[in-house]
Order: sequence, then structure tokens, then C-alpha cells
Amino acid sequence: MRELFRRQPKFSPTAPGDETRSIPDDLWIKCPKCNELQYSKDAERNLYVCPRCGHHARLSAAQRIDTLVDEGTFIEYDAGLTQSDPLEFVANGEAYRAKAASAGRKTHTNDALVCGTASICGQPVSLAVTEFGFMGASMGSVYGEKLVRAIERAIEGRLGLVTVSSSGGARMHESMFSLMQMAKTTAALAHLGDARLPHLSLLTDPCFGGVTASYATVADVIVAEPGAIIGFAGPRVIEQVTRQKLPEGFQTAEFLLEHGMIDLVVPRAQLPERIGTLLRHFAVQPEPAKSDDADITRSAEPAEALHD
Amino acid sequence: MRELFRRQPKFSPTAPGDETRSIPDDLWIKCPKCNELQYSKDAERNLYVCPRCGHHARLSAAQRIDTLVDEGTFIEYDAGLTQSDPLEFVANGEAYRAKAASAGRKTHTNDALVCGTASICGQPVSLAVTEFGFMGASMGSVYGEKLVRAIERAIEGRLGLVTVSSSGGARMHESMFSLMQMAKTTAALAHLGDARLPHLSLLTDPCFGGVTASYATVADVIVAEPGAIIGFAGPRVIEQVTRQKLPEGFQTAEFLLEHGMIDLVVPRAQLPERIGTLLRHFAVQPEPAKSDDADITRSAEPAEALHD
Amino acid sequence: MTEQLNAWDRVQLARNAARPHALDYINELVKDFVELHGDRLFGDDHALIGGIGDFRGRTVVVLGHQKGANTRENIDRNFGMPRPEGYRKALRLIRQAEKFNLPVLTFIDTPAADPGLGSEERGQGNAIAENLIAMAAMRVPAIATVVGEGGSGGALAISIADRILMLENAIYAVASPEACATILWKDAAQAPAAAEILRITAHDLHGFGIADEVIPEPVAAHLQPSATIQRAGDAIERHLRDVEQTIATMGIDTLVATRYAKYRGIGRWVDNGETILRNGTVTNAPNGTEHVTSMQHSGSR
Amino acid sequence: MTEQLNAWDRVQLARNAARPHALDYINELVKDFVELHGDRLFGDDHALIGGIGDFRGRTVVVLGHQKGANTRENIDRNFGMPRPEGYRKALRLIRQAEKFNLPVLTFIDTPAADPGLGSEERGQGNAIAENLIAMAAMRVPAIATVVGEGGSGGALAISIADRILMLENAIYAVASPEACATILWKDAAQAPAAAEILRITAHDLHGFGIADEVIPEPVAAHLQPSATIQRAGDAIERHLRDVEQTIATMGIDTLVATRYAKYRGIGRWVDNGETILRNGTVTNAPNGTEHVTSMQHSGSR
Ligand SMILES: [Zn+2]
Ligand SMILES: [Zn+2]
Repeated sequence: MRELFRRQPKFSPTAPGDETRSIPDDLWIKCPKCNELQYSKDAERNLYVCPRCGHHARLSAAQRIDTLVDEGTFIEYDAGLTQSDPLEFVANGEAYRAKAASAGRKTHTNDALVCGTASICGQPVSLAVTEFGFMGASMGSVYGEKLVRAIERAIEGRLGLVTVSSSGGARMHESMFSLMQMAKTTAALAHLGDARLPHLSLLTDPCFGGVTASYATVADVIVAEPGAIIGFAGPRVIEQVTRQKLPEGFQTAEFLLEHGMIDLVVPRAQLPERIGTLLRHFAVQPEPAKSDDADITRSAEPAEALHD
Repeated sequence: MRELFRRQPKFSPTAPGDETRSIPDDLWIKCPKCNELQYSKDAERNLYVCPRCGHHARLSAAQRIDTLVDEGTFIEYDAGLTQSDPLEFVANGEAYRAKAASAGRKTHTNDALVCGTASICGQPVSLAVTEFGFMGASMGSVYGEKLVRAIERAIEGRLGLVTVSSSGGARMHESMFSLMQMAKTTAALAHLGDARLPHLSLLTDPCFGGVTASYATVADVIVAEPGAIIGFAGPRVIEQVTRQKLPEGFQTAEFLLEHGMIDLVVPRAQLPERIGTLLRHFAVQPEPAKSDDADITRSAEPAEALHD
Repeated sequence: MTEQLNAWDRVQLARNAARPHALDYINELVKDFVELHGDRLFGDDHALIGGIGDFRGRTVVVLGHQKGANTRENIDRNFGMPRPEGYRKALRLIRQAEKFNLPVLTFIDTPAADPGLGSEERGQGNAIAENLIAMAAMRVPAIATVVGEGGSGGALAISIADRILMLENAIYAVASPEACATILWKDAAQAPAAAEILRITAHDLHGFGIADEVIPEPVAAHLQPSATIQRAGDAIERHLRDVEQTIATMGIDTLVATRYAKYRGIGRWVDNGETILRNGTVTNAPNGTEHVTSMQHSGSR
Repeated sequence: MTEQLNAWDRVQLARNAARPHALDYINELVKDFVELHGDRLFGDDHALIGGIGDFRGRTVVVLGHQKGANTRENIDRNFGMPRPEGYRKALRLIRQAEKFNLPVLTFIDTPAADPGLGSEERGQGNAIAENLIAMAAMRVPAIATVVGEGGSGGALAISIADRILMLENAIYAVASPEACATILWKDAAQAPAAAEILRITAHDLHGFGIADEVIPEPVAAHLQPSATIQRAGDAIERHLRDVEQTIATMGIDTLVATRYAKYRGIGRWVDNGETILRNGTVTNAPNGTEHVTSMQHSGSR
């Protein structure tokens, strides 16, 4: 399903191969929940939300950025970071490096997190968005390092931090280096908090494992998209361990809201306005000495960035 | 039952009438739980714990102090504070002043809290102990003021604070002045915390209402006696409102332990050792300038105090 | 307008289902309000709401008890009786207010904290107590407004503030008149008498020095809700400006110390035969001479 | 003594039911230990214990995962898998340690955080995450010792510390070998191969710069528990003294900044074609030249 949604995004993240694919406008897309069919062009206009049942389809990082930030404001940073393979990991005859390279070609990203600066409803932010298509957006060293740099960029530029997360779990191929990214990213948020800058966390379908047990739930406001499945342990693991069938609606965004774990469930179309309003409420005035640097698009050297 | 336990305590709090009653040593005392009979002398030796079923009988403030602190170390403060009756409260033809005076004669205290300094297993403390016989140890202005003074005494003398609480609820006769003692006493504990001095709270049977919703649960360690009934709303109120029968063991100390609300359930005989150990662990060295004043029994003018 | 009403009349007005509730105040006074949900521990309580928004030019954190206007709403709102998760949501938002240096506005309107089994299991007492100490020590300004029923510890838990304002027909009581009547006369029907004897009206509380201002209602609030809400908004703004001025000129430490001194001073007792009235006001000693007791312990921090 | 063992052998040793568990360490190393219970929110978790006591002359706060020695105990201890209330109890005690300026010692020994329905409902992820940030920023020294099984986020949640020590036959892994084998080969029986490939032994972790010291076991710990525990105690004391020395000479801010720099530096990646190894150690770049990358962002607070 996700593959069908892929298209040439307005923002095009740099990728190793840098190949582009052209997708015909008249492709049919089927809603995985209610089987409703719509043209890919209509799907894009509907932000990949099913007009019939409201199902929020998964987005690529590029699509997410397009649907969330003010047009043309995204500048990518740290796009050049890639895996180092500290374990020289090979399983089933497939090397981690090869697997990652293949994922990179597929997703046009070097790893599972795309970071940069942008504005949302006029509010400047440091932004970090997962690419679920890249190895299930598992959190490895690159993900962790890029996120911490995004946090540091927020602190240096006195920007709010917006993270958009979906994840299938740990990056097994980096073993303990993967686990430790939970500690690394969360620890960095302590500094963001000391700087009195807000972290708004958007949880999207599906979001599990280390990500929900680290930075993504240490936020001033946690928002989720309707119907997103979010949890610590995956549904299959829970069913396996407890030998219980999970109740209807378990681990949905609405379930988390009812259980007090998130602040808001917001439909995709309303996300920019709602996040923009929150950023405005939390907006901390730039520190006096830095007040002239408030225009963040000029405050540091951006990595290669492409606008359409 | 409680009346039967009354005796001439080793420590005798000052009271308006100052009448003393002599109780014969050969009085029989019946356990309200298992009906076991024991001589009052044996009951005292057993700390009023039933040797058969372990039921912890309610103690007067004087008995509590006797069973908890190092012999001869208690010095009472603020014994002279009594009710001011700001509402000029009369109900059923009975004036608040008269009711309080009668309670005072019965309990040999001027209100429901007895405060002072003492040592427990050698550790100096500021101590506040409720007298349940005084209008159900409801928290009025005198209770609140005495407790805050005990907290201030702890801060000034760099002492740990030990509170021993049982209470039936608010002092209706002081209306909002009673409710506000919750805020007053709890706010004072913020200062104790800022001074890095420990508050150990001992909850005893029965403990309800404003006391459990204020200072008594804002403590570094909360201890309860076995079987003590402790809660916010009283069992009858809950049954009335919810029209449910309460489950067996509801609101017992053991129930609270299981539900994470208290640290420890400690039998009466072990309380001095356990509280003494905790005080030793938390003991903060006296501030350099005050280190010679550590002997708290000489640090201020005690109110009238009687030792045997 | 309603000066001639007795205490029980005001209890009825305070409980009138058509009376504006917290969300009515918030929607009219707080621009771009975003309700924030959940305690991050157990649940989201619909009886105690909170969020962030713009109150007359500044971002504020808002908390309030929320009653329903009808039975269906009241079931959803648990009749405005918060469970522990409500108080813990409030605590979370108070910490957020402190983190971002935002004033806290609270709207008080609850019969009581929820007295159910689940609330006991999850530590209703602990939850309320944690709020009391957090609000006493919080390093941001806070204005509490009793807009309806101020019910006991359930109300107190979000009303520790630098100013306590009361709508003219609001009440604030240590126990409901019905509960008090049951205790005193074993007869809940004596509630009107209990209401009188407990001195729970705004004017009573102002007289005791506990409420800082009584906000007059044009007529009873439910007959002119918008005018009432605007009056409340004006009073809140005036007091908030005053508190902000204190911070600007004397610093936040002074504000917190002043808040403590206020609560430290509440209570009346007799010491060595003399009536002592804290709060710096004067009373009549039993021996007939007026005096003010020195406040040697107040604000001793 | 056990240097020739492979990773799967060590997994077996780490999980041996007779191996000393947290309470064995505590009872032997911590005088007058008082176990403190409850999160003050929902429950008391028997899989994650905590308390206060005297460790070689100083009061410490102790936390540990507790497994059982037999089935009955294991059911009570939930096989050492904490629920959210366990992590929230830990958080409460960490705050207490900070309040009273007490070092924190943790003993790590868990297969994983509990994956049950109730744990999901009560926010297992949130609970773990809150601990991570609290321990990263806590202003007291902390020594974490992996004594048995260091299972994923469930272990990490109480192991953020100034030093991470590992018993020689302890393991620490991002996922259990069985789970990893299921993911990689759809076959849990391949766990031994997964254990090897994941590099989860104490020596591996020390090599990666994640564990600060490997504590040799005289023989496998369960054969000489007391000698093992004393060795661990000596190592903990040595590192704690070292950390206390840092505070005495350079202040607590330096300690917290150093702790952050350690975690900030964990991870390996390639930037612009060059292999970057954080942690200040050297690696081999793909172009064949050795280099150390400057740590311009580390400890930037
Ligand atoms: Zn659909
Ligand atoms: Zn008995």
C-alpha cells in the first residue's frame, strides 16, 4: 500500500542513488480499511486520508513534511550521515550495509530520520521526521545522532522542536548502539527542557518499541493521528506472551487518549493549524542577545536542500 | 474500647482540667476483633496489640508517644493553644467551645494534636501526634497551627519530622478555617523539603479525610500499622454513593501497600527501630554554623512538660 | 443584585445546571484554547480539564472542574467530581506552567472529589495532597476563581493561588451542607440550616480573609452568563496584573513567600488566653482589648 | 575463569536461577537496608525493588530488578519484568535520592519490561522514557551494575548512570537472542547464533565503550555467590569514590555534563564518507587514515 503512495515529493530529500521515479497521476489507490478506491491525485489532495472511512494512510518522510510545514520552508540538515556497521552485521547472507543501501534507494533517504528546519503556520521549528520505509524506521546510530543534532539546532536557534515518529522497533543490526540511542536522544531533551523550549511529539501509525519508550513520549504535548496504532510492545508480542486476544481498539490513538498517555488526537488536515497554535502559545521570546537571529533560515549552514 | 485503654501515661500532656484518673491494674481488656481478654497491665506491655490476632488497638497521643520515643525525651510545645471559635458555632444546642472543653477534659489535651521534640532510637525529631479522642482528631486551626510550628521547629533545629496521624475528617465547627489547614500544613512541608529534612508519616487507625489528602501523604516515607483503615472518603460514604459493598480488606494498610500508596506496614513493636533506622539514613548533618546546637533538648524554651 | 439571598438560596444558584461552567469561562475568555489531556499515568479525567491558551495577551495554563449541563454530560463529567487522574493531570500542567513561566488560572466548581472505589485504590488523598504542595511552591502566578460550588478538598486541590476570587453566588465549604447536616443532625434535610451555620458564601469567605474579592453577578450568573463571565475576566485580569507587578518589582521569590504567608496565616486560635487572628487583621481579644499578633513565623523562608 | 565461553554459554549463566539476584547483592552489601514500596500512583511492583541503606559508610538509594529463585517467587516477581508502576517507583526514589543528595546504585537483571495488556494501558513506554530523562539529568552520582540479564529498554530504564559495570557473565542486549532470532530467521531456536552476532557479552560491551568495567567472576557467580558479590561491591565502591572525587574537585555540574557527554557520544555512523567514532576513541576511516572526530556538540550544556 505504502508503495502506491510514493511520488515525487515537493521536497526531495537527498539519497545515495538519487534516482527519481515518475508516478502516473491516474494510479488507483485502495484504502486498506474500507477498500475505497481513489485516484492518486485525489489521495494527495486528501492528504492520504480516506474520504470514506477517515483512515490515515502512512506517509513517507517527504509526504509528511509536505503536508505539515509551510510550503518551501523546509531545509534539510545532516542528510549525509549513513550507517557505519560497527558489528559488521550479516544475517541470512545479507549484510547490513547492503540492506541499508537498498532501503536508501527505495526511500531516497540515507537513514530512517529526516531532519531540518521549517516553519509551521509561521512558527519556526527544528523538525525531525521518521521514514518508516527505511527499515521500519528502526532507531540506529544515524537516527539518534541526527535527532540529537536537531535538538541542539533547536537550542542554538531558540526553536521549538517538532518530532514526527513512527517506528517498528530497534535497529537489531546495530545491537546495543541501537538501544543506547534511547538514552542519547532522551538525555538531549533534558537540555531542550532546561532551555525552556517546547517539544511537540506527533505519533503516527505504527509507533512501537524504543521510540515510544524514549524521546517520543518525553514531550510537552503529545499528539497522535486518528487510528494510529501506538504502544511499547507490539500486538503480536503481547498476544504471544499473554495468550490473550487483544481487545478491539487496543493501542489506538483514541485508546491512548482515554488512558491519559497523549494530549490530543488530531486529524491530519488540522495538524498544521493545531501544532502552529501550540507553538505560538509556548513561544519563548528569543534571548535578548540573539533576538536579531530569530530568522532561523539564515542562522547556520544548511546541508544540501532542494526546493521544488 | 478506647476508654478502657486510658491510663496515667508516663508522659502526661497538660490539659485544661489537669484531673488525673487512676486506673486499676487488674482491668480486663477485650480485643474488638477476636474477643481475646487480657489484663490492662499485659495490654500495656503488649503495646495494646492483641497477642492472639495481632489487632492494633487505637492509642491516645500519650500512649503513642510512650510506645514510640526514647523514654523521657519528649518535651511538649504549644500545649496552651486552644480553639477560638470563629464561627461562634452552635448546633443541636451544643456550643463548639463546650464540646471542645469536654473533649479536653476527657483526653487531657487542648486539641487533637500533641507536638514536641523527642528522640527515636537516638535520633532527634520534631514530633506531632494526633489525639483521636479529641473530636475524632479533626483538623482545626489549633491542629494546623501546632503542626506548622512543629515543622518550623524541625527546620530551625535541623530535625527530622515525624507525624503520627489518625483522623475522622474535618473540624466542621471551624468550617473553611478547617479546610484551609490542609493547605497551610502542606505548604509548610514545602519548606521542610527545601531544607532537605525528612518527613516520616505514620498512619494509624483510622485515618480519613483532609489529613490523608494533605500533610500526612506528603512524606518521604509513609508507614502504617498493620490493619489500620486509611482512606480519603470514609467506607460508609463510599458505600452510600456507589451503592456497592466494599471488598474485604478495602482501605487497610495492606491494601494501600499493594496499591503503592505507602512504603511500609510495620507492627507497633518494630516502629521505633524502623523509624530510627530511616531517620539515621536520611540524617542530614547539622549546618556547620549550627552544629553545636544539635542537642535539641536545649535549643529553645519548652512549654510546660512533665516527665514521670 | 442578590445581596438579600440567604446561604441556601446561594447554594441553589451555585448548583444551577444552567450556570456557566468552567468551559464557558474558558471559551469566552481564553483565545485559541487547546485542551490538553491525560495524566500520562492512568487516564484522562473529564471532570477536571486543563489546557493552554491566550488570556488577554498572555499565554496561560488553565485548569477547571467541569460539570455537565445535562444528565448525559454529567455522567461523562462525573458530575464535576475529579478522580485522582484529574488531579494528576492538573499537576502535570502546573509543572508545564512552571517550565514555561506561564500564569495559572483555575476555575473552581465541584461538589467534591470523587468518592468511588477506584479513586480510593488510586490514591485520591495522595493526589490531592501532591497538588497542594506543588501549587503552594509553584514559581508562577496563579489566580483561582470559585465560579460555582467549591466543594471541600476536591475544590481546594486546584485553588491554592495568589488570589482567590469568588463569584457573588458561589460557595466554598469544608463539606457539603447535606453532609454537614447528616453529621450534625443525622438528617440531610437540615442542609439549609447547615449552609447557614457553615458560613460558606462569598461574602462570608471574604469576611474571613480567605477570598480576596467577591465578583458581583449582574443578576444570577445563569441569567446573564456572558456579562458575568466578562466581569470575572476583568477581575482575574486585574489581579493577575497586580501579581505580575509584584514579580516585576520584587521578584518571584517574594510572590511565593507572600503566597505562603497567606496560607500560613489562616486559622484562629487562642494562645495563653488571647484570641489570635493571623492574616494581619485585627480581632477582639477575650479581655476586651483589640490587638494584632505579630506574625513571627509567617513567610519565614 | 570463564574466558573461553561463547555468548550463548554466558546467556545461560546470566539466566541461571541460582545466580545471585539483586536482593542478594543488597543484603550482602547494603547495611540496614529498608525496602521502600509503591509508586504513590497505582501499585507496588515486586519486579523492581528499591530502598535506602548504608553502602560502606554512606547512605545510598538502591534500585534493582528482582527475579525469583523458583517458580513461586518468579510469579510474584513477574519473572523480573517490571510494569510501569515499577519504573514509577524507581522514579520516585530517584527524586528522593536527589532531594537528600544520595548516590544511586542500581542492579540490572531483567529479561525485559513487562509486555502485558495492563502495562500497555498504563503507559509502559512513557514510564521508561520518564526514567531515562530523569536519570540523565539527576544531580547525584549513580553506578549501574549489570549482574545478570540486561534486557532491552526494561534494563536501560534504570541503568543510566555515571558508570556501567558488568559482571563477567552478564549480558546486555537490545533484544533477547530468542526475539532477535525470530526476527532474523523466523526461528527462536537460532538464539545461540543471534547471541553471537548481537555482541551482548560484558567483554563486547566493554569493547564498545558502553560498559566501563568487566567484573571478573571467581568462577560462575552462582557457584561462589558471596565472593562474586564482594568483588562487585569493591568495584562499585571504587567507581563511586572516583565519581565522588569528581564532584568534590569539579562540582556536580561537571559530573552531570560528563554523564551527558558519555551518552551523547554513543553511536557510530559515517558522515561525508568518513567513519566517525564518538566516545573520543579512534577508528579506521574507509579511506585508510585513522582519525578522531572532534566532539563539538558533546557536553555543550
Ligand atoms: Zn477507507
Ligand atoms: Zn485479637
